[in-house]
Amino acid sequence: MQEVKQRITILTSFLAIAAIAMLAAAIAASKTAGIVLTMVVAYIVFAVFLIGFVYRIIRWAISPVPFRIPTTCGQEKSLPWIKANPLECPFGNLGVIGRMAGEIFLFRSLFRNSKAELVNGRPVYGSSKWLWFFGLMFHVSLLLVILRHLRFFTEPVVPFVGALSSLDGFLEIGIPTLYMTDTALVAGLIFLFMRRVLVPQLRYLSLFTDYFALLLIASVAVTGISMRHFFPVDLNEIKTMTMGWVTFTPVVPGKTGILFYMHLCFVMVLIAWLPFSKLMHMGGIFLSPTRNMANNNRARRHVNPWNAPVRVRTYKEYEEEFREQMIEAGIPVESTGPGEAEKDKQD
Amino acid sequence: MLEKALSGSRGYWIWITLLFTLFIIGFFFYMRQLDYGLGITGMSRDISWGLYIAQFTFLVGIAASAVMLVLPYYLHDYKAFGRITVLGEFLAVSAVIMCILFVFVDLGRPSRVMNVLLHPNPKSVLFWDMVVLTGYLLINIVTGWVILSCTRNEIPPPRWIKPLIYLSIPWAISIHTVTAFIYSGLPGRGFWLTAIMAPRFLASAFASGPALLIIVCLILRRWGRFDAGEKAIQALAKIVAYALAVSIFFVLVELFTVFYSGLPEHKEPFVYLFAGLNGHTNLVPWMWTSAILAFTALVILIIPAARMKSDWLAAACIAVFVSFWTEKGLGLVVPGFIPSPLGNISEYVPTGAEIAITMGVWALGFLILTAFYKIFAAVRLSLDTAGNTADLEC
Amino acid sequence: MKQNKWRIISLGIAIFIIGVTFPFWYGKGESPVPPALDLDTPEISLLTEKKCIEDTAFMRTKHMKLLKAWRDEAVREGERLYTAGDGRVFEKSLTGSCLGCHSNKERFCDRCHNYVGVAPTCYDCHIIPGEVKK
Amino acid sequence: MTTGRRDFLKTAGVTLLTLVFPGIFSPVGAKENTFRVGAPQFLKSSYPQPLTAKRWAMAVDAAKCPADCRDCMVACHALHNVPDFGNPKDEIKWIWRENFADVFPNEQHGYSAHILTDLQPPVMCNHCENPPCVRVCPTGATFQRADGIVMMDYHRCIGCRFCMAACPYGARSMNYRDARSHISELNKNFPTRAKGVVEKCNFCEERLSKGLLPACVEACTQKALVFGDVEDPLSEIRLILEKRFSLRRRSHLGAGPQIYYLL
Amino acid sequence: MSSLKISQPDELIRISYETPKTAWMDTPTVFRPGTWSYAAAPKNLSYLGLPNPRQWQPSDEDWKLPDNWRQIIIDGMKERLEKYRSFRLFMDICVRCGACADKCHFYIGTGDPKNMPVLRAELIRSVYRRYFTTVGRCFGALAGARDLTIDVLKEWFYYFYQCTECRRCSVFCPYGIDQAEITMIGRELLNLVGCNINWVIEPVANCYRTGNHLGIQPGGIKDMLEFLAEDIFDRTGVKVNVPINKKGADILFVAPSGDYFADPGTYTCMGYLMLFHEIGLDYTFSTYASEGGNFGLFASHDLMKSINYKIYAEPRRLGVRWILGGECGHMWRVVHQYMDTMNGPADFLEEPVSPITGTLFENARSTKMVHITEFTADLIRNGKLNLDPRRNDHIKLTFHDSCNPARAMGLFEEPRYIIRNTCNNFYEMAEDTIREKTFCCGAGAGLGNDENIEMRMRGGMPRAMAVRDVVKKHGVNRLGCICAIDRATLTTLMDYWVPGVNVMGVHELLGNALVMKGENERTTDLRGEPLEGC
Repeated sequence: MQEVKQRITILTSFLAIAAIAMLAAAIAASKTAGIVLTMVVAYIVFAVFLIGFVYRIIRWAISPVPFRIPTTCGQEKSLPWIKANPLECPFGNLGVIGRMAGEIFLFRSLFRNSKAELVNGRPVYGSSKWLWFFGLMFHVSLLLVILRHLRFFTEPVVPFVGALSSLDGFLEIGIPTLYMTDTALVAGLIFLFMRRVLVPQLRYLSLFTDYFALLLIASVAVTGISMRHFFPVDLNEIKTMTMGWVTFTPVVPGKTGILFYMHLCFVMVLIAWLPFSKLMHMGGIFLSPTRNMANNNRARRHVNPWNAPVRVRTYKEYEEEFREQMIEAGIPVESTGPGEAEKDKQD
Repeated sequence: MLEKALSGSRGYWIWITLLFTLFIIGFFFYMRQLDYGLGITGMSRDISWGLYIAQFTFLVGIAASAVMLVLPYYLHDYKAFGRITVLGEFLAVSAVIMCILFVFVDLGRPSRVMNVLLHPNPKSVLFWDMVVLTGYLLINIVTGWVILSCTRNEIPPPRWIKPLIYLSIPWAISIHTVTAFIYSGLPGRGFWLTAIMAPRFLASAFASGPALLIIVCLILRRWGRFDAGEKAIQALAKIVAYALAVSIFFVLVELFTVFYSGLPEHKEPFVYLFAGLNGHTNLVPWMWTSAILAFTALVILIIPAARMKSDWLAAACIAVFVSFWTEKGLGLVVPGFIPSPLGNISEYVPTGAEIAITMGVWALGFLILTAFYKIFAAVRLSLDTAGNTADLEC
Repeated sequence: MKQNKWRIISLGIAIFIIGVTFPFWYGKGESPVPPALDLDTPEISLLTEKKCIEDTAFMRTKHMKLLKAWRDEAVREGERLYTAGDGRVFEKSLTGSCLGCHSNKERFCDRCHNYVGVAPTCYDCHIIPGEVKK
Repeated sequence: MTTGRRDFLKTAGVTLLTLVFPGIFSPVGAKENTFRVGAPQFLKSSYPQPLTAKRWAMAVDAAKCPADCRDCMVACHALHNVPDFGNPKDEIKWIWRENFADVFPNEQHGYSAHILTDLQPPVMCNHCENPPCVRVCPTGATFQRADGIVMMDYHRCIGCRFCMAACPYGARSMNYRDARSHISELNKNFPTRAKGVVEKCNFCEERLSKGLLPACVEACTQKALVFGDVEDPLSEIRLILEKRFSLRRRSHLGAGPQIYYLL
Repeated sequence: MSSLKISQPDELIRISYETPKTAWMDTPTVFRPGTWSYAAAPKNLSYLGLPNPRQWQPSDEDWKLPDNWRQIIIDGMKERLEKYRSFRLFMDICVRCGACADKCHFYIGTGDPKNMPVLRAELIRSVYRRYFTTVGRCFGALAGARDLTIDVLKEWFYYFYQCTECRRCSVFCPYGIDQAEITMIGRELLNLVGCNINWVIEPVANCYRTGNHLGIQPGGIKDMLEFLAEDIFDRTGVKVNVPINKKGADILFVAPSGDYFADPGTYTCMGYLMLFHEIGLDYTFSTYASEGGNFGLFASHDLMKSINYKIYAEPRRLGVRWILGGECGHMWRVVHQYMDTMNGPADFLEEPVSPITGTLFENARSTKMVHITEFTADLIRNGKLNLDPRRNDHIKLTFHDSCNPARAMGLFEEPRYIIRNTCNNFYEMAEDTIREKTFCCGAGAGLGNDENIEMRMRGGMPRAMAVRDVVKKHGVNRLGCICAIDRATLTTLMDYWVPGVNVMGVHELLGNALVMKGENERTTDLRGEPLEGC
């Protein structure tokens, strides 16, 4: 039952991809649809992405952080002769910046990953950095691939893009040369996907969106790589279209082929869906209160904007109840009898 | 486990910084070499291989020597090596990485390096060298890492690791044999054209590699909070002694053949090495130093009383290492080109850039080695002493 | 405290927006003119039938692959003649055949290559006709 | 196109190990069959017939070479854009002259006639029958054509220089640095070489394909160089070799050089 | 131990990590005896003014919820989404990478996939998607959304009271998603409809009334402390003073009530008393603020604030300079991360300066509350204590980092510094089980009750096994900690998994080693066990 359900989920994500591909093919076949896609939908998608992304960030930002709750992963700053760990347990802003940089650029927390197993009735925690390695590889490659695409969006091409492309294509494999990041991107995706499909626990907790996100990015990559290496397209037409976008003079590209429309549709689905999906982790990580706060709680007071009043039991109420007993035990008391005229002022 | 390489004492970080600086300097000069071409080196039309390939050849030997720990432990159940086979495997890993890097920096068109896989020529020994070196790298990374992980978790290693370890034994022999074949299979180079090249390589490898291991073990004992055990170190010292003796014997055999037969094509490079040819004597002092060091080390190592003293042992091992580095690193590659097929004698002197790049590769190799050994020592330390591992430093 | 929070958030959002809209303001809104293929060379003007080796669409998208195939066939197989789809025969030669007509490399090849950010290595070795005169 | 398939069959048996890789490393592996759209129909009448042979070879009558003659070298180096760096370290040469004693180290004794020992025969790549350089090349950048020419594919060479170590004749040169600026006059019809590749004489295969003899042969006013198909019993070179005594350089190495020195 | 029968350790350790036959949304929650805690008694709810007091048990079919319970919860979620960025963010950004899965001691101990932090969070995340996100509203199950049903509520109850808020998952999460935060919100939501456990609510009610969880009244506190002083006299011949509710003292000392009412916490408390006497500290206990621990943390932010109030109210009344806190885990989570924000600012106190060494505790500048190990480590460092670690030679110690000081404070070196100066035989456990990677005792966050015994033993298994390893390797016989819950629950855990290992606080170790002025030759340790070599 469970197995069938999992398989259906995985299959559905493939079907969703196929549906987008089919839609793209249909669009490629129809001139009007092509015009609508490249001249209208493109802007809508970008607007959805931009506004959606900013909206999500602001939405998070509006919710206050009532308490200072950093997860401390190293020695706190306490006595001067005890070596504190400013990155794992930052006391000041600099440390927080360092810690966040570690998380964002090096996936610090994932680097800690381990694998728990029971071996001969004893739990063992093996080092397990594959997720860190492939995850980092995937994300860095994706970033570089996106940056390389600036060659289609800038004229004259931003200088660093050329340098990046030649570095990326340093190994002369094929013509045009194979980009290492393309390979790494696909390798990362394959790892992440296979891991989800093959590890029973992960398959158990994975949702349709988890598979779909990976497959969608993979589809973008595969169509892009195909256009570079197997079914070349006229880049001139493509750049004319992309430059039309960024100069607000959209033009419909000439003959570019189904593959290009697929690539375009996958990208559009990806960025339009992004603000509504878990892919927002790219923005969310900056706001994570367990990571982006300094562990200086006792040194600097954190203010809760909605600090709600609660019912409290004052000392006076307490003494009222236990006064006799306290006097008997010789514990000092504030007043000796009940019915004290003076009322305690509650704060 | 990788994270263990990221924390250490002040001395550790000074050492790491030093190596890293050397690496960066080397990298800078490599960028220059990429820009200018290999002309930045001292290599020429006549001496077309130099320092890089020489280091590669020497390091293949270091890599192969891991087998000298694995073989006694796994085939003969020699327990004293149990704690340090991983050291040998990690030494092999970093040596092979250096080998690959030396070949890489020696390429005129490094960007096309993948052509070896895209358009392989199975008749080329270099192709096979690539295959055996990559294979050896993988075998040793996997076995070293898996065994260390299991040690750390105090669980028995998985069953599949055993065959892999057994495979590593012939494989270690193969890397140095195939590397020797690069040289000994060339028709016009009398100096290299000798069937004893592969055995000579192996003998010198089994002396210089374990010598380096002994040095490392002595360093770890003094500064690394890890003791390999006197028994293991002495056993290694004996291996060095025998391998050194065999190695010297092989060289003498070679010298006899060459000089007694008097074949000019075979003789001239040796004359160049030990006496100079037509007034060209660049390598003569180096070679004699090498020879003297080798004999001195042999004497120290075969006298048990001397061998037992760690200072003497360290001196002997350094002598062995330097001697074979000179023999392989300087005296093996260059003389093959002297005289040239057209009777030229060009001498070879590495340039500053070339030396910087060479240092850079060594630095990177030692960086990797240090990281591996740091991880190893940290794992052992937490297993052996458990307490007081905290780094409470003020 | 509160102000500080919004300062950081708005800075982050600003960086994000500037980052993703980079292409919009990088070109200052000027529409670049896509490079037209300049076919105005003396050699081409002499041709009676102005037709490349294969049809334009094919040449536009696959010329690099054609050149790669030519390169391997000419060098490794010694096959130096290329028969086009319409039966015409050409020498497999970048400098001879291609640049023979397209003698204006800068205006024909480079413009497009620069426009889409492509840096072919052909001319590291193969010589551009104009260069000889320099 | 047949390149791919033939290459594959040649290497398939022994390169099982690498079989996993082509899929990854050769995205264009499927090859471009599409380019051969139609069958060859006719050659342009203007295109010359190529010269072909079963095995190309050259005979050198060194005695005919005047002491100071450099015609063949000048012609070859100019035609092939061979640079002149002006130093022996980076030197690149395809054809040059050497002392008899160095060309034939095994063919001398203290009492040879001066007429022999004073000779400075031109040397070049021997286009060996059994070339060690081809054997050792890890990428097949150096290969032997069916007609015996040992070719360099400058697009494929990785610059490992194994071939230089393997060549017993010192016929190969490495491009240690950029060559273009050291070529006095570029020949636009022949490419230069990028830095980092090895190069050597190619028997003017680019000229043979156009029906022309090698440049050195053509340039030699003394008719000291004879070029032809040694497998053709009626060819000039075959007739000369059958008539006259000839030497090959270091023939005991078994490489089978195809440059014959007439004495 | 409890009356409940649970299987033997060798049987319990046979844990299957195979996934169930049914998808997690379709897997019903079974309230198996030994794996859940009793519902809160109505009298405690009423006393605290909490909603829906009634007689019920989680194993009942009918939970007697108010008719509009669903609306209450949805509204509660909405309110909390707006009040806590952590909650909203953690609902949104999880990518289900699974890095947290095998980091949870309850998952390792049960193999129940809903104990993977990621799935525990999905329990509430799925409901969040259904009611608060567009995608969830439109695509339903495809987007991982589901309706809030009574079964979902029961599932929440079962699994949110199967999380000890130890934050270990948060250490490994690439985004720092903290299951403790989600559990806290989850429990708050359950509280809104009166679904809570007695072992949390009763201590809170006690604490509200008497100042401490155990409900000890002022006289009892005094008796107990004086009894401990007598014990100290028996062991050392030194008479120590026990100041209580003393106005004008320098320092108010607040310890967890477990330390003066239950073994082995009492020995730790003796350590405190001996230390304070020896250095001549002018301090006082308080019967009103007689509890550092705060079970409110395990129920809701409001209850936490409510019972934390006394720790600031009392020093103001007594006019002390600053506050010193004893060895307690969740007490320090509250003190360190919440107190100043909730009940501060403590501007009526002075910045804490050790009256003995003159050290200013800069890191406690605002909250004005210092951890006893910080205080003691400073004393030792400045040579103010005469210590004889040989008196602990009969002890082979390993140290358990309690979750809260470890992952919500970063307190690692201070206790170790004290240990190294008071004990010659100290052995660390495996590195994956200490410091920020430490494993929970399995009974924190209000789960340390007897009816929950199986789940406690399962959740504590990773900790216990790590102890067992050092027992085997180094002959360890004592487990040190700086948490009162640890002292109470680890004892049971050790008895079950590693018999022969006793639990102690760091200040018990100090009390043993402390050479006091005018003391008799010691022949036994604080527990009355003979010293080695005597």
